[in-house]
Amino acid sequence: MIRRLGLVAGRELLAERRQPDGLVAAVTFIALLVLLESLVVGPVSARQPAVAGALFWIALAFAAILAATRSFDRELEDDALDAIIALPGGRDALFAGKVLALTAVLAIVGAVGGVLSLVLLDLEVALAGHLLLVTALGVLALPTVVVLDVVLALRLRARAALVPILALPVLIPQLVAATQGSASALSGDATGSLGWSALLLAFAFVYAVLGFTIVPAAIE
Amino acid sequence: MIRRLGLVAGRELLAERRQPDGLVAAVTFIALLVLLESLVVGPVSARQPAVAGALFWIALAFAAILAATRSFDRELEDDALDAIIALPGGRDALFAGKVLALTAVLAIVGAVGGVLSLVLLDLEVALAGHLLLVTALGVLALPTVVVLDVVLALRLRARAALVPILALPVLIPQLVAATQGSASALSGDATGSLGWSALLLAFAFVYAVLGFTIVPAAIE
Amino acid sequence: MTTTTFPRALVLRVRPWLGIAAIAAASISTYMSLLWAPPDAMQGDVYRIMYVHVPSAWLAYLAFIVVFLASVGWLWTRQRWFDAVAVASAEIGVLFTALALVAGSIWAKPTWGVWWTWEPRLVTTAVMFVMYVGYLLLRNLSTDFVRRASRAAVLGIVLVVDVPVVHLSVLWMNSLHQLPTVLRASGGPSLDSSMLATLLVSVAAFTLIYAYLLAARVGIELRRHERIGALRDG
Amino acid sequence: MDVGATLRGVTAILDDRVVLREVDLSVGPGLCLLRGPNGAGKTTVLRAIAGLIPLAAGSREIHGDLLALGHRPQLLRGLSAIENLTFLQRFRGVRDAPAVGPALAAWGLGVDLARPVEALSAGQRRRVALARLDTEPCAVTLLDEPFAELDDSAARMLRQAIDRTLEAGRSLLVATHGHPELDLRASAVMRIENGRVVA
Amino acid sequence: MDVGATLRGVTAILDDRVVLREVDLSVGPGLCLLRGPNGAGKTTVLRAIAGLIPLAAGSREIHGDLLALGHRPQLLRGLSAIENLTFLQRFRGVRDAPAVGPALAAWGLGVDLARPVEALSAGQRRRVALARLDTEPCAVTLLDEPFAELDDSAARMLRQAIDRTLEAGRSLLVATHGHPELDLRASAVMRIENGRVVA
Ligand code: HEM
Ligand SMILES: Nc1ncnc2c1ncn2[C@@H]1O[C@H](COP(=O)(O)OP(=O)(O)OP(=O)(O)O)[C@@H](O)[C@H]1O
Ligand SMILES: Nc1ncnc2c1ncn2[C@@H]1O[C@H](COP(=O)(O)OP(=O)(O)OP(=O)(O)O)[C@@H](O)[C@H]1O
Ligand SMILES: [Mg+2]
Ligand SMILES: [Mg+2]
Repeated sequence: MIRRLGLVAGRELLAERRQPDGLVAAVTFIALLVLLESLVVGPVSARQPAVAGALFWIALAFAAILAATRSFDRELEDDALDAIIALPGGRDALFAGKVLALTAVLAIVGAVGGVLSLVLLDLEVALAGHLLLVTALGVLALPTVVVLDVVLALRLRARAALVPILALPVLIPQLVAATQGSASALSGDATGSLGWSALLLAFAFVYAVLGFTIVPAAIE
Repeated sequence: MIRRLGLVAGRELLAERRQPDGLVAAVTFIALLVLLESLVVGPVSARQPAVAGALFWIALAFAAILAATRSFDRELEDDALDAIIALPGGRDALFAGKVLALTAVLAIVGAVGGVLSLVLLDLEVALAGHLLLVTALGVLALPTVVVLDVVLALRLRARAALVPILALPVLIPQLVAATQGSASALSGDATGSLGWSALLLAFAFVYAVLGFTIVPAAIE
Repeated sequence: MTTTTFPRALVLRVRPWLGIAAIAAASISTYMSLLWAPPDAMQGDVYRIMYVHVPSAWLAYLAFIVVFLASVGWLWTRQRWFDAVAVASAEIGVLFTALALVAGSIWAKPTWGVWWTWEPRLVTTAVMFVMYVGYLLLRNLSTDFVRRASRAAVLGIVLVVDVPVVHLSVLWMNSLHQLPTVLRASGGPSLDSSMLATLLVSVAAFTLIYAYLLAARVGIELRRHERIGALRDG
Repeated sequence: MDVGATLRGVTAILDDRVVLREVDLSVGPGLCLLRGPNGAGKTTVLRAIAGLIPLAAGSREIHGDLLALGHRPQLLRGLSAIENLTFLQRFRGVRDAPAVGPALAAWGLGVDLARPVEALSAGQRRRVALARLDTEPCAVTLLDEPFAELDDSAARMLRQAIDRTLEAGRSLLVATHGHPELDLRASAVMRIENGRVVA
Repeated sequence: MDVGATLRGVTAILDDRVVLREVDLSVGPGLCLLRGPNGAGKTTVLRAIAGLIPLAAGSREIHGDLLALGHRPQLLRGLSAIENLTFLQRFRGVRDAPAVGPALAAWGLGVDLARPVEALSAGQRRRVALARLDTEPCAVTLLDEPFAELDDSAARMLRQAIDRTLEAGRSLLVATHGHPELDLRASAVMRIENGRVVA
């Protein structure tokens, strides 16, 4: 199982390297969103920790949706997906592998986007360690939900619409937690950021368990 | 020519009605972005005219990119695009028709998104007429550039990434103008909003002329 | 479908009795909440909207938990009537959530001076509403039965996580909204006994109404299943 | 000759690979067959004639209007077969063009017309695409493996459609494997091997 | 029988259209042909056996491992032929499976292996997909119109590959139009017409 999971994730990342649609799309998306915001909002309000954090996490959520959708679009061309699903244990490995790969992609996107926002908005970070922790946990919390919803919307009409409708409400608690967490890390409130991190961890755990147990049943 | 243009646009809108990927995606996208922002940023800063305006226009720009990409993705499935390109006058009609259709879609998205932001953030509008004018001109200014860049990135690898990279920098002046224009319309600065509107009109005109003259050459 | 005949017969038998009981309980609770229960010390009579607001919120919770259970049931046994229960309960739950939202904002106007504010419980409730609208949307967009049922079941299981979030949101973030006064971890209800009694009666009434609607909707859904069955045979 | 298509010294490069090398080819009235192994360049030749790929060198020339059907059905998903074909026909704006409905029915697609094309079987989609032979009669017609996925009766219909086209004195260029029965009808058979016309 | 696949009373509904009605079908060792007009339900039967569509009623049963090739090549774009096939082979985790490179070469794809599959011609892609017959030998193999887009030599290779599979005593279910030569090899020929097995 672990082996197959690794294979799927590896294949995914290889395809990403070849045609970095998802990844580059997500990175540019987040970078441009941050850049534009700071441009049009004006640095003053954009530099408030809450605003900056919110901006970053919303962008990251959309980036995740973007990347996941692209990756499944690619699978649907020439029915590549069918080849995997028809294999024994294909469904489970597919879901888990996609989640793993998306996490890796998001980690990169998050890193780039995070550094960008810090530089562009030159925010000063009170608690770098805590900020890192919150970001890592946030990156862990998003992918399961996103991939799950992409799978549910697979091959349906208007899936491009359905995925955000399904995913974002479910993600709101995580996004709020991540935003508050990074805001308090920026402004130096250690206990706050730790509390929010714990919440993020809990969410990541719950959805991971749920996803891996029930989702494969819904893949065709 | 006009007839063909109409045909392409009609076909596009029909397909959109059948599978409202682009449209619904764009609407939900903008709605959710506004909602999320006001949620995480907190109503106070989200209600500043500049912030609200910026938010709306950035969301609209991304919505436009989303819708345009979806529409060409659909064309690439089963090589539907080739059928049109191979027709006499196909290229010109394709570009113009797509722009027309996207403008229609954006008008709807803009209307919904605009009303939503006004309601959710309950902003009070000082100059409704001017706001309407700015929005209309903004909606006119975006599609040409977006479709143009989608066409240029067509069939290239990582186009999902390329399009925003190409489009957004070009759109920044329009976005700033639109943001400032709507901000001043919201806060009751008539001359300001009119000035920005004029700028928007100029941009719309220039890119329209450019697009219709040079783009068809770039389509295969 | 042999699997649908059993529950359908059951549904048909209990539905009329549920209807009668629901009407009776509803009229009693209406009397109690409008006339019998004393006015509130601070809010006067406005507070009486609580007897609609709170039960509908709680019944929304119940409905979504039922969706969750039915979804598990479907994925486990693949018996069609589980899916019928899921869709029925989801629709009713959305209804009650809307009721809680409306009643809440009607109540908010006089007490807080606004229809709506960005406040954890209000927002989480609204989010819960959107979520299950999304659930129904997914059902409408997916075409053939098995696919729809499985995908909806997965979503129904995932979404239930939000119910505790709504309930606890007031504790996580400092909130304008009423803190738990009845459903409290520590100690008993902190509420005037006659008010509490009225609240409990109206909760009972809402529960019966929920049960009746559920039975009715499940009946409709099962009939639809049998139509597909007929279509398949001929 | 005023009907037909011509390629002169055409070289085509896809992803830095030279796929066609100085291809000279001219399609007169009648049936011209394009044969060759997988990967020889048949599809690329057809796409070059249709102007669907940029030419690295050489020139193309078309007399009269052109209809080019490819490996894939070229139908827009989400729209029905009728909507797709009606659009393409209207776009050409030909006077008194044959009605789409009957044409599709003649290809044995009476019932499925309301459904979006992605809900059709592979062969049904192919039939819809081929119905364009009737709804968009053109001076020059290019077919790329038109027999793929067709059952025997559909294959017969296609042969009849080809005959109709030839009787109308139009030019027809068909790339296909097998189907020796076409050689009898063909006025020219061209053979391509890795990017060169060998016969 | 311990090798083969079985469908029992299978009904399949796609977009509320009943596409298969109580289909009973069992594939024993040897070659079983699936014939029928366009839109009959052949592809749907194969997808049902492969577990790619949900069954509205009935049950499927597979003895041993399964390889299912469809209309489309099922290759992930962006990856090369080798990468695609290696992934699928590794995923099955079979011991001492035949190497991918030689298998592809045997299908006449020696040179093009480094390129992403979308840069292959239609027939070349089909050959890559068919090479899975060698790299993923399975107890049950399903082929959906495997001859489409193949040139004569590739068609010959396919026939040889089919013979190899049969000699190995595995079960093979092939849906195809034409190709009467297969009837000689077939141990059973099943005919489907709108969603029902008629013979
Ligand atoms: C749109 C506005 C409102 C919404 C969406 C809303 C939502 C809810 C929800 C979801 C619950 C169930 C809480 C639980 O037990 O988990 C609830 C309970 C309650 N609400 Fe509201 N509410 C709103 C406005 C108000 C207002 C204005 C008041 C009174 C000033 C109020 C008083 C209460 C009370 C007393 C309870 C019972 C608390 C308990 O015993 O746990 N609500 N509300
Ligand atoms: N997604 C779908 N939704 C609704 N109907 C469908 C869908 N896919 C296929 N069908 C219908 O199901 C029937 C069987 O399709 P199928 O692809 O199995 O036929 P087939 O025998 O493979 O035909 P062909 O020889 O053309 O491949 C066809 O009538 C088709 O219209
Ligand atoms: N996008 C591309 N990039 C690079 N090379 C390509 C591309 N498309 C095709 N080729 C190569 O060009 C050559 C000719 O391709 P083409 O599709 O014209 O062959 P064909 O004669 O149609 O083959 P088939 O009989 O399989 O359809 C093939 O070797 C193929 O590998
Ligand atoms: Mg070809
Ligand atoms: Mg088929």
